[in-house]
Amino acid sequence: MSGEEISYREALHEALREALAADERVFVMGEDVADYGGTYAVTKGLHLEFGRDRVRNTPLSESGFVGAGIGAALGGMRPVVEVMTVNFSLLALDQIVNNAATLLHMSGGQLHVPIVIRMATGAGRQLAAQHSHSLEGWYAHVPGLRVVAPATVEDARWMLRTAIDDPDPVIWFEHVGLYNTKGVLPDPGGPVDIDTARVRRPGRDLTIVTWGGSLPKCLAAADELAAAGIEAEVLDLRSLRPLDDDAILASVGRTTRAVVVDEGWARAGLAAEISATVAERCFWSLDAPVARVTSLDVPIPYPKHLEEAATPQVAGIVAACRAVVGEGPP
Amino acid sequence: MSGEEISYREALHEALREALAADERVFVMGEDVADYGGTYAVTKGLHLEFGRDRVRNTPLSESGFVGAGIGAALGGMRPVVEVMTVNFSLLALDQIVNNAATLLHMSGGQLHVPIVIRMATGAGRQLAAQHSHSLEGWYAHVPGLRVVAPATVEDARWMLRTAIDDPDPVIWFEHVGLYNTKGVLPDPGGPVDIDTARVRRPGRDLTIVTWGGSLPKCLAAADELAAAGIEAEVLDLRSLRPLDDDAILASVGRTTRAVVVDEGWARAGLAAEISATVAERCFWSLDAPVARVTSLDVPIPYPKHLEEAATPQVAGIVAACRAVVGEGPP
Amino acid sequence: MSAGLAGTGLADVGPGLLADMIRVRVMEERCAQLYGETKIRGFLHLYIGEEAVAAGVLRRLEPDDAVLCTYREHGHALLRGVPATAIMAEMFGKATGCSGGRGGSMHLFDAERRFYGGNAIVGGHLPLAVGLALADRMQGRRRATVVFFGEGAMAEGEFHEAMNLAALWELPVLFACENNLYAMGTSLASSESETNLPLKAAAYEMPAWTVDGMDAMAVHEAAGRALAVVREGQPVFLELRTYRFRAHSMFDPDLYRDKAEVDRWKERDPIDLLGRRLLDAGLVDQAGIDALWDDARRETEEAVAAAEAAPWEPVETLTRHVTRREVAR
Amino acid sequence: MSAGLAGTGLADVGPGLLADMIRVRVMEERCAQLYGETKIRGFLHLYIGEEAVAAGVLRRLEPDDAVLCTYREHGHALLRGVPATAIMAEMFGKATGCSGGRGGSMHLFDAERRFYGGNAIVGGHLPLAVGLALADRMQGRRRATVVFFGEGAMAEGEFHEAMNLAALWELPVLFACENNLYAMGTSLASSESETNLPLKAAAYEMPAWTVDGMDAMAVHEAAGRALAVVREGQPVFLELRTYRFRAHSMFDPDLYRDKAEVDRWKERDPIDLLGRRLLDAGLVDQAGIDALWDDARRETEEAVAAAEAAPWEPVETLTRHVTRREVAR
Ligand SMILES: Cc1ncc(C[n+]2csc(CCOP(=O)(O)OP(=O)(O)O)c2C)c(N)n1
Ligand SMILES: Cc1ncc(C[n+]2csc(CCOP(=O)(O)OP(=O)(O)O)c2C)c(N)n1
Ligand SMILES: [Mg+2]
Ligand SMILES: [Mg+2]
Repeated sequence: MSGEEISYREALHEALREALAADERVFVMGEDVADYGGTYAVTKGLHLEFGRDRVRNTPLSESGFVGAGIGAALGGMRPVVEVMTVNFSLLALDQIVNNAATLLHMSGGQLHVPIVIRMATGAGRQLAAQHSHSLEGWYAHVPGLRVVAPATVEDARWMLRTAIDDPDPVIWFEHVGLYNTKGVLPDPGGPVDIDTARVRRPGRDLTIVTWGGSLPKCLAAADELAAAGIEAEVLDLRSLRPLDDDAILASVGRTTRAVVVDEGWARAGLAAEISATVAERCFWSLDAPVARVTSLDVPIPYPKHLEEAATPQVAGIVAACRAVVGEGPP
Repeated sequence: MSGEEISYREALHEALREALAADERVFVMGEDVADYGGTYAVTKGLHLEFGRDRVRNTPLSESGFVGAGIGAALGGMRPVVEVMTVNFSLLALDQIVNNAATLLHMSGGQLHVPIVIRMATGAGRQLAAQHSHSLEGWYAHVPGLRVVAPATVEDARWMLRTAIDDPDPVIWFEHVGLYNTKGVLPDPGGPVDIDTARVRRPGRDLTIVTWGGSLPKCLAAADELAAAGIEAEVLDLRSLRPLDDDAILASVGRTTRAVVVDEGWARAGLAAEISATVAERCFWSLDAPVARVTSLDVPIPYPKHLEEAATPQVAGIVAACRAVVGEGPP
Repeated sequence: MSAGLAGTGLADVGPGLLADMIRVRVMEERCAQLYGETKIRGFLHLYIGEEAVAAGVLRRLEPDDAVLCTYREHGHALLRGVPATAIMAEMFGKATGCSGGRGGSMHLFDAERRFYGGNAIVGGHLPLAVGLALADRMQGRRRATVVFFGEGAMAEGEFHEAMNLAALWELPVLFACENNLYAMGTSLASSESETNLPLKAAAYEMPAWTVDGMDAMAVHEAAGRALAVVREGQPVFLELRTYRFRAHSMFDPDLYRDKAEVDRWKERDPIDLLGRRLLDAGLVDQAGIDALWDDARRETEEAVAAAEAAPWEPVETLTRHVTRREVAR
Repeated sequence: MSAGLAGTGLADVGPGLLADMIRVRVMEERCAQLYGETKIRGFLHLYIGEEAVAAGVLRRLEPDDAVLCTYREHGHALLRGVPATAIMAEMFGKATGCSGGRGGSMHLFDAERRFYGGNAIVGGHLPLAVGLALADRMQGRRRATVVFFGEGAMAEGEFHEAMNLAALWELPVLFACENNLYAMGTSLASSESETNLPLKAAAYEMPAWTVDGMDAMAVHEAAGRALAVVREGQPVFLELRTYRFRAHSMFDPDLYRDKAEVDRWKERDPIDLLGRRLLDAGLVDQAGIDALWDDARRETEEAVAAAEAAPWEPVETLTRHVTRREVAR
């Protein structure tokens, strides 16, 4: 498949297909992953190839089937559980936080939970307040979990296998705005790590730290800034827990200015963590306060103009970057 | 009751009693709030005075009875729902985040949800990983919620009525370490606001920002520091959403140094928010990086020595304050 | 609208039920079109084929009863008296919508009519219904709360908890299960180990029975009986067997059922069924039925025109309605 | 330990069951004492009075079956073969405990013996049991998974979801409900609208019946029958009627039941019941029974002594076992 352009959705599909073919312990489970093809059509057709046992439709029982996935992982399987969207994962949080994240520790290292829990996240499709959450920051808060957010077609294709092979529970975020994005895979491709951040565009004037669905917006903002003579470095976190602090600090250490772009709400979110870490650890080298570009403090509304105003957009990112670059002592 | 010393537990009890007596719409609901007296004995005996309808035992159905509380609030009642502990509130998060926090906005302002959801929070009682969470930061992340954490006997006694009268959903945290703390109520007492932070001890050398169960530890640390000639100002947030930014910035603006003490985990927690806010908005006046004293990145273990090592203690707070005060340009 | 059992024959309620269903059908067909024209966005879930359920149940309600629905609720809102103009404006996301434009098709609200949504988390509104009924009980009001939900919701823990609480506390809730046999692409048999749904209610000692949800008269009759029990302070579970003629939402390629199955169900189109029955009984003539369609089209077109012309909520007021009491900082 | 139905008469299994129950009783009594001495901390939930349940069920298991319990699991761990020393050390929080000291009384684990806790969120382990059984099914292993839970857990959504999944997917799970009539201070009747618990299982088309949980022989017999079905790949629900003689935990002032009720149940102490039966049948004599108590006391005291002497986990290794793969930074 390398050489030609494929979509993020296809890349995920391919990665799942490969994992199912390569490892008998792998199975996919979730609401409508079989006949329906998955809400975002990622698993479409896989049940025909691998059967309904390994591409398993579940009832609407988020806590039940996520817990069953954790149990199956304890039992030697490598489940990939699809929770449709992060909005519904609230129903499974007890299983994720109280079981998946604690069992290794509580058992003194005896048990471990090699599960991948995939979910779509984010706004931008006019689905209103109950269907537009971005809660990556919540998951990134919890020791015992690994949290990743592939933002590129290559990462969608090649981080998944690494996540499945990981011995710990991995929470895997797919931003709804990314499914139709396209990219060309490297040839030859192969598994990539799920631990480190990547500079997606180098720059010397400031660092934009972001992940997932906000990456394309940040790259567009960097293009606009470049046209105005400002060279923004764009850092794609990829792993949200653990954070690649070294990469963040190295970049900001060079540029001395930072903007964090996070589609979640501001207060006590992941952008707050990055802003705090940068300020605490680059204190003496920072030339301007870190700026956060986040969603406004409002449940996400339905109409397009309000949804756009409530969530980070290119213009707002550009403005924040300009302000940070322009800033100096009062 | 004023004049004599009472406990935090008694103060809560008294506040509930008064609210039940004053307003027919108020009722208390939760697991074992009646005959058992509440897990932490806060509601003990109230069912004898107000009957089992208004001091209503529920089955083990956190999502169900929190949702029922939200519905009852829509129906004109003023429910005070007890979710025993924040650990079990994970089972009710869908109701809190997707219903309580969104209904006002999604309905264009037509509906509102005047509910108080009380829960015990925190570690320190050797209850191990599933029973020792501190998730105030998660709730403080969500627009549409009010989040408060009374830390003193007076606030336990007098914030509750204000919370019950508030038209919006209030998440109310009681740290397990506070129930037996004692204090003398002001005479005459009366309702106090649930919006603002309070300086619990003034000081000029640095600001310790904290709330809830960490307040006594911070005050003890400030005592120790004072003995060493360091005057720490201790700010008790009281309200975690909205944060009283003005009070935080005013204090740090004066002291130019800050330590945040949060029993939650560090990454993307509430301490991160405060650190970020201070660094972003006091950037030019800060004389040292903000320090966070939080729990370590580990599920809370059972043995006392490990639990203590995993969570903020006076010695660690003192050390962090000393470091922040001693810090200067490299 | 009367909750009594008098005057419930075909002649009494048949014509009204037919008119109700036609109004919903026309509005829904138009919504599908408007979605194609990108006037309506987000998810859109049509009720086409299921109209008899909402029509039959809602005709039994008193004005101060409460209603809660899923995201497939446009028809319920309309029949509950929310003006078509307010519904259509909401679908467009306009400020004049019944939720001020903020909710969209999945979140129609009307506090005055006690219409509590439009709820998009499957099962999430069931506990709310319990609470509304609890508030009535505690305040000594004899009102009913009706909550509609799909059969897919029954696998959720929130269903279980809500059923138990309502039965345990003897609350006046009518649990109206719209069993259209599929939850997105998942058939009932692949979702529930026991597909005889009234048996589920038995686990809570709640009376329950099954009704032909394509027969508006049967639904109306059953809802009347159920609500009589509910008003005495006991919850009831009704399984209403129905079918959606369209895909789950506008995103659904509908790969999981075969055309023959859909066609078989379309032979029992609830509007045709009741229309034929009324014609056979001589209670309406074809001209009368045509007039109902014309009226419905007029209502819908007026609503669309009004929605088109309506203003957007300005961006400046975006952050209103986050908390009712705003804390000045 | 054999799962077959041969050799299951009083003479065959009675003495062993009695010994099992005595071992649990002695350990639990000692734990209560140690709690008073603050050697054991946190919550402590005793199984005193309920011993016949764990004894009767666990004697039916094969070595590679899986077991999951609540926080009231010390007895189950002991009877499943976890050494008393490892259990007691865990209660003390010592590094030699069966969970490395990190879990405490509510979180006894033993991966080798497939003992999956010690789970402290009510109902939270039920989905795990479903998953363990699913893994067996998918890997073609004929093993059973037994999950113990209190009757209080049945009101939780997770119970409902787990029951449905197990029945829908035909998984080899034995749902062993320890109905001790109270969830903390909440009686069954104030928790469930339908208190006939096997009716709940009927809602999932799962076979279910009720057993006298004070009669170890009856439990053993029922568990044998149930597990025969489970091993064929069908879940079964067993209601085991029992009673806890002590308060819910060491914090519970036990205000919600009267002494007469507790005394009535104590007349059916499962150890006395089986002991008398064995004496009457001449299968043991009093000296034999005394020896069982002595053996149990010796076992427990050795465990206590070992726990006292055992080392603490050093603070330096506190953050181990957070993730299995550590990311170097
Ligand atoms: C908790 C939750 N899980 C998943 C979804 C996604 N989803 C939306 S509708 C739906 C199917 C629901 O089916 P049913 O309850 O039968 O109602 P119907 O759509 O058939 O009217 C699903 C899975 C959701 N909205 N909420
Ligand atoms: C989800 C959840 N809610 C509440 C609690 C607090 N709690 C601990 S044990 C218990 C009672 C459980 O009763 P039951 O299931 O009957 O088991 P028993 O203790 O009687 O063995 C409660 C309410 C909890 N641990 N988990
Ligand atoms: Mg359906
Ligand atoms: Mg019990």
